[in-house]
Amino acid sequence: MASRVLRAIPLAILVFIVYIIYTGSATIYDIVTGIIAAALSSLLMANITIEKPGKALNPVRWGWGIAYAIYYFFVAEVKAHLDVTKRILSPSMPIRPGIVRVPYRVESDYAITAVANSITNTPGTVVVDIDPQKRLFYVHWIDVASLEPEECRKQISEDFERFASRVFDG
Amino acid sequence: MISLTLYYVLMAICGLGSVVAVFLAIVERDMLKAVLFSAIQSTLYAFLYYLLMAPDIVLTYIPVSVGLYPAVILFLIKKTERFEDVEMKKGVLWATGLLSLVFVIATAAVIAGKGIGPVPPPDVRFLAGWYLATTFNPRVHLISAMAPEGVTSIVWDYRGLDTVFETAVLFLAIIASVALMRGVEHKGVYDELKHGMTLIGKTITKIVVPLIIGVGISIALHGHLTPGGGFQGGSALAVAPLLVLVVFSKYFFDKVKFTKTKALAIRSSGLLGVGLTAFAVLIAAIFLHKPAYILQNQPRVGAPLGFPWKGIDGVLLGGSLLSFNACEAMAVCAGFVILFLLLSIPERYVRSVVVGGEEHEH
Amino acid sequence: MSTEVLSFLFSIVFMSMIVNTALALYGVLARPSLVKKIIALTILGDSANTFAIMVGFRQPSGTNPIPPVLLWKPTPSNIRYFISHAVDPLPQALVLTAIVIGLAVTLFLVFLTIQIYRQYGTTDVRKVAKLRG
Amino acid sequence: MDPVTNWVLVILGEILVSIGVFFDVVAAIGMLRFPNFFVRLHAATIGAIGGAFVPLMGVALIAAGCDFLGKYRWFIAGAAAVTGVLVLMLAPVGSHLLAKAAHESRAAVVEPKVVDFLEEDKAKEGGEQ
Repeated sequence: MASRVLRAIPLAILVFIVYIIYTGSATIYDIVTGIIAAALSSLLMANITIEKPGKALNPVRWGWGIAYAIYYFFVAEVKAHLDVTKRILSPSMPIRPGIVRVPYRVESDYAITAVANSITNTPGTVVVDIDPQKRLFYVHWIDVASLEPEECRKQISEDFERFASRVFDG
Repeated sequence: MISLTLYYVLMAICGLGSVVAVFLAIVERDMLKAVLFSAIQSTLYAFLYYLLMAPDIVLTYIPVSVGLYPAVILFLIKKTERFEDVEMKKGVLWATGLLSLVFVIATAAVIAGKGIGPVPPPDVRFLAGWYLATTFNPRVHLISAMAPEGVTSIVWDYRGLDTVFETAVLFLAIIASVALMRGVEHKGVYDELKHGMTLIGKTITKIVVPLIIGVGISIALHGHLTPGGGFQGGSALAVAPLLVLVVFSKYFFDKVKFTKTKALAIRSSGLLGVGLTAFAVLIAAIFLHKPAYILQNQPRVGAPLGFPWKGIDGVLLGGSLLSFNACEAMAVCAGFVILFLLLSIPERYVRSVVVGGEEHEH
Repeated sequence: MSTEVLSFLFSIVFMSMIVNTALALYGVLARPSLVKKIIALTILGDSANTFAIMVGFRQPSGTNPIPPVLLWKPTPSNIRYFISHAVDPLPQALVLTAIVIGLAVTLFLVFLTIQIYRQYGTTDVRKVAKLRG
Repeated sequence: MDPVTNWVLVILGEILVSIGVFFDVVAAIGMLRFPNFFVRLHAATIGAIGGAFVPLMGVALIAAGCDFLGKYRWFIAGAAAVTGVLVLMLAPVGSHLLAKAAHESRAAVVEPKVVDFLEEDKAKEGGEQ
């Protein structure tokens, strides 16, 4: 039970923030009911959602998370958006689509999800399927530059994995 | 005036769009597509309700008609047939569709031209004015519900008995559905690789479900202050278990030991809460030797007892509305969970239990 | 002029709901599939609910209507403004319960349809009638 | 806050919203021009990130820079930001599951294509069993 309460803490903070923002006011009534709602929903879901509560409260991981976000939004997304926009607007429409294998090396579920979502969220690459046993993403790529799995990994997901493993793994 | 015209233009677009969506939903032979068109119609209706200044309805209608109801129909299609056996001529279809659109616009023009159309009147009926004036008015304390949300006040205070009976109808419909599936118990072992959707979907669902629960509780507990309430919060809450059911599969509920019986217990305690709140003032009055009504919220003429409507620091509590909303949300949510759990039992298994004996006759 | 435009646009919504009701009635009465009947029935219910809400709608001259929620302190002037601008809360309260009960009834119909499919192996009412013979 | 900061926030927000408009138009053109379902998903991604996440962040900045909103200012900003983050989390899951379902049920063909390793691996596994 103690570990369940400990696990619930990071989740409860998240739910409380969303509760207050959704409610749109912060009187005593909102704060009290918000704490009740956060405690209820986080205790209910704690064992399902969170495995190691220490990770979510570690400031070093948050630092790496912010670095990940900055790299992701200002470098990866911008590059990918401009690339696909060029492909859409150019009259000849230069696309070479195909589904390639991209191996991953990150460990935890959250890291795998973060990498997969980063891949899908950058235009030009969509994760079609995931094989947890072979540790492979199947990625639909708008411009297949290589058929070698390692080469694909280098071009698509290596940078994401480097950040994600520091934020979520270990 | 331009903004007002734009407002009505949006309304008219929603209306015409819903005609197209309904037409396609009705004539479509493939039920999957029909459900999709019906969901488009629901979305347009939800937008229309928003424009018609009914935020309470939007908050129930979106989870119910855009979330729960297509999910249920999809379950139904999976368990029965997907295609409808009917022949229709393409030409007749298109002519009917176009004619309905032309009919709408032409009749609307006629109505507006004659000047007798359903122009939104500048005023509401006298009764509505009365409701609005007494929703939250400390000056007429003896006839006011003392909660700023007009719709919830009517639902639980002015027409409370009505709502209690409607809750009973809901309860009976669910009990009847449970009775149809009597004797069916199905358990399985949850396998992370085999059941449900991919790892990515599961991980994100893990994060989103607590947020949905938080928002659902917020809708339920602020029902007396802002648009929302028990029904709305309950149907929003019911989306969370549905999401778990679809993404993680039914067997996940077996793994965390959440059974139909537990849901039934939660539902019954919610209904018990509704009942207790309805009688609370009466019971207190019996002990204090004072007169009181059933479903009494605030003090009335000749009945001086009531729930507190104001807490510390001027916080509005809404009297009995708060308790009604919380209990009703619990009951509605758990009721839908029971039905989803029943719907998700594999059809092959149910068949062996329910019609096992009767099939031999054929 | 302008009121007539507004009236025309509002009438379009009104007539759309009438046509939707007619189409849904056709679906309930003439379509053979029980699944289609359930879909049509919910559309019918939703259209009726929209009618009820439209009955309670109002257009205070010059400004927009407001939802029936008193967002300010209950001073006499605020309450007067509220009464003269808010839409009718009664149809909304009725529709609210109608929606949830409609869903419960739909769920019951879904279970009945599944049961019929189990017994007769079809959801086509014409075939079901023949099988009962 | 002082008016200069407010102005900076509002102008930054408006720039982000304009970027969002541009990407929405591009995504719409892409949806029309691209040949099949899987390639269209890339255009949809532009619509979800460039066309929804970025303008929502812009709305958050504009709301944060508007003094006249009073106490609702930070709630509108927060709501827009939370909605943006939810879009960021949920849109890729939606695209991924749609793509997986379409590939598994063969509702959409991967044509034109350079290569389809998923199809090959599935065929190989089917052969082994």
